[in-house]
Amino acid sequence: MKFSVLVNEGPFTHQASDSAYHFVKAAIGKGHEVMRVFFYHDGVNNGAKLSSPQQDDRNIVKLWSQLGKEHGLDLVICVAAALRRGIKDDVLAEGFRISGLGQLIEAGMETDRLVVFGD
Amino acid sequence: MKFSVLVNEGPFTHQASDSAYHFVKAAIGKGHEVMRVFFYHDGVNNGAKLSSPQQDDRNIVKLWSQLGKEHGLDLVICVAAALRRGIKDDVLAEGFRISGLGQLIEAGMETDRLVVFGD
Amino acid sequence: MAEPVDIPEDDEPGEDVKKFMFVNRRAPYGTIYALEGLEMVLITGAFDQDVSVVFMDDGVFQIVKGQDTKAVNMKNFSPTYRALEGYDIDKLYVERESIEARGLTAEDFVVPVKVLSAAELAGLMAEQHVIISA
Amino acid sequence: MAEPVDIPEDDEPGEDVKKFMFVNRRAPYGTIYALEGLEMVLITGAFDQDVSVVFMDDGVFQIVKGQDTKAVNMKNFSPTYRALEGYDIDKLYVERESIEARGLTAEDFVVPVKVLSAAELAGLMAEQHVIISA
Amino acid sequence: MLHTVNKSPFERTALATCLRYAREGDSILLYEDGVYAVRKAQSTTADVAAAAAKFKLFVLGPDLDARGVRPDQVIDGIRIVDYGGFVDLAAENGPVQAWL
Amino acid sequence: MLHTVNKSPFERTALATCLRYAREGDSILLYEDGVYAVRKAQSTTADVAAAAAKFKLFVLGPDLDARGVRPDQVIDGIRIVDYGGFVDLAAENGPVQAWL
Repeated sequence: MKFSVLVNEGPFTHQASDSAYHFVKAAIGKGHEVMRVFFYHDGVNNGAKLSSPQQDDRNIVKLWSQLGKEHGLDLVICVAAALRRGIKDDVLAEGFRISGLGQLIEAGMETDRLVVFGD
Repeated sequence: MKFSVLVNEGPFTHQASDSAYHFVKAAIGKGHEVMRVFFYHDGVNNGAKLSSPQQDDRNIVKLWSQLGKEHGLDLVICVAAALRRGIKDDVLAEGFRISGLGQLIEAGMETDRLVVFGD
Repeated sequence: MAEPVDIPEDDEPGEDVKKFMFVNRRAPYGTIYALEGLEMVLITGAFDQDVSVVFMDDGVFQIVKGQDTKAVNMKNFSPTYRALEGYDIDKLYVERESIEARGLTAEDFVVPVKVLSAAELAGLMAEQHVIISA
Repeated sequence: MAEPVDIPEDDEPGEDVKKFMFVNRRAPYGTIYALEGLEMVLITGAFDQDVSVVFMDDGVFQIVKGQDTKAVNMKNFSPTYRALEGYDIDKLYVERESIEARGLTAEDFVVPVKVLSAAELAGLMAEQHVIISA
Repeated sequence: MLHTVNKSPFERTALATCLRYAREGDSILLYEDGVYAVRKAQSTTADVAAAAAKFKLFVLGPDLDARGVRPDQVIDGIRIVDYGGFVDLAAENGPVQAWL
Repeated sequence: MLHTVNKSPFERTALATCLRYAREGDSILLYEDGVYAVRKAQSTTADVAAAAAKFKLFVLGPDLDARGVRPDQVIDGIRIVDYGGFVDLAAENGPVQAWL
């Protein structure tokens, strides 16, 4: 089955990004296709490469980058939400790209299930 | 009277930063001293200079910088919370500085009222 | 943002058309979800999908008349809901239970809405392909 | 972070000592407030203030025993509450009404707590110089 | 002391907990989404009117305006203040507890 | 369809609204702070037990563990799943509505 995921909250402040990550990883593990992960609202902060959590905590930004690399995931940061929050190409973590909200609607049109994670 | 303010949420996503800004402005207007504005949790994102909201909306990051400049406000971003969220000196807006949580406790010790704004 | 597309009301949805429902449960201004949620709905207008917008719980406050944001210095986006019709997004629903608890009626809103019960909305919800919560 | 400071229990607070109360009303893990709230409390330990920490509403879940975060891959910070004593922060209060609604007792927590009613805690709260909510 | 509540009474328990902690003579300021609590003729009205009789209740005018709540819809006995009034309340009362 | 709830029933109305919308045959997954709803012997237990009798209720094990909720504290009839089970629920049921 073909999934897409919408992440509405930033890393660390809410568990949404962690839950979405574990969901996507499990979906891939079960042989499903994950067409796109779209980051909206504060979710755009998941693509900020400068994020440096404490040594003994998970680095969810890096985990997304790694998962993206391993499985060719399309990790899309919403441009309008990103501009408000100061996320631009020069602070973008590996594997993420910035694009428009149309990418979310397109994901909804082309996948069997869109699953939303947020606050 | 001597006030300090704690801001727990980032710009735009929650009204906390706007409310705190209006409170601080009103306090100064009434002749009170505002010793420090401390930004914690997602509040550290208020110091991100890359933030570019839409033209027809307020730019709360710039408003803080301006108010800080006009009145010599001490705008302090918590270093631990900032590291998690990728806010470092090179993305810091004018008038903000990065320091430790001790600055919050000190503000509590040295002011008559600490007022908290958050989610 | 897309140009308004002129599709006759009785046009049958084509094969590529999916049912999108946007569920709005949050008050405006206290958080940005309502504003950014509306931006999502507007974009959908460019894709010729079958779009429903539901207001329930505190989400019904997003569309009440008389909002004046001058003193909070925030953008009053309530007039933008009136632009939805230009994008052929005219299925706007309000939950009866939510407006009754808040002492509101269909007259209190800036756009024409259809008032449905939670049970009726649940039926519509089950028919969707995509449900997006802001 | 400061070294634990050894002040006798019966020491009277000096002139520079203010009363700080930290109010914890949020569950752990779903949001970061509990973890970053604890970091605030720990720092206060370095300033020799009169610190109270209150757990009410879902905040009481912060200190329940048996938390195991391996499967969610997050940091289990519940053992850190036990470090508070080393900073001479030993006024930990739990609201009776909150734990009763959740079927919990003082035995369920990772640290020794004093169980007080909301009315008693309200009295303490009114005596504070600074109240910080995370 | 001063209690502040910025959450809707329909969605969160912040106001309910605040009322469990407010003591005689305390002031309570409703602002941001907390202002929805002051409306007449809704399911929460009776509880809030009772609180207004017991404590000093205030509501932030700028947040009322933003949300389209007219002064005539505000429960009797709740006073409307602006940001300056918020500052006065914080200055005049003891510690401030924000029920976030 | 599948409903997901990630909020505590003590603090938010998400679960209450979800139960107003759930229909016969629907599945409901409680995760993140939503898992606090499944505990026995607390003020919310009767309502959730009634929901468990009416709908297919699931709870995410990793979130239970993180929060120190033991399997024996979970109301009878609520099934514990892992992230793979979450994926299966989304795949097997129609659209997914997240009650954020």
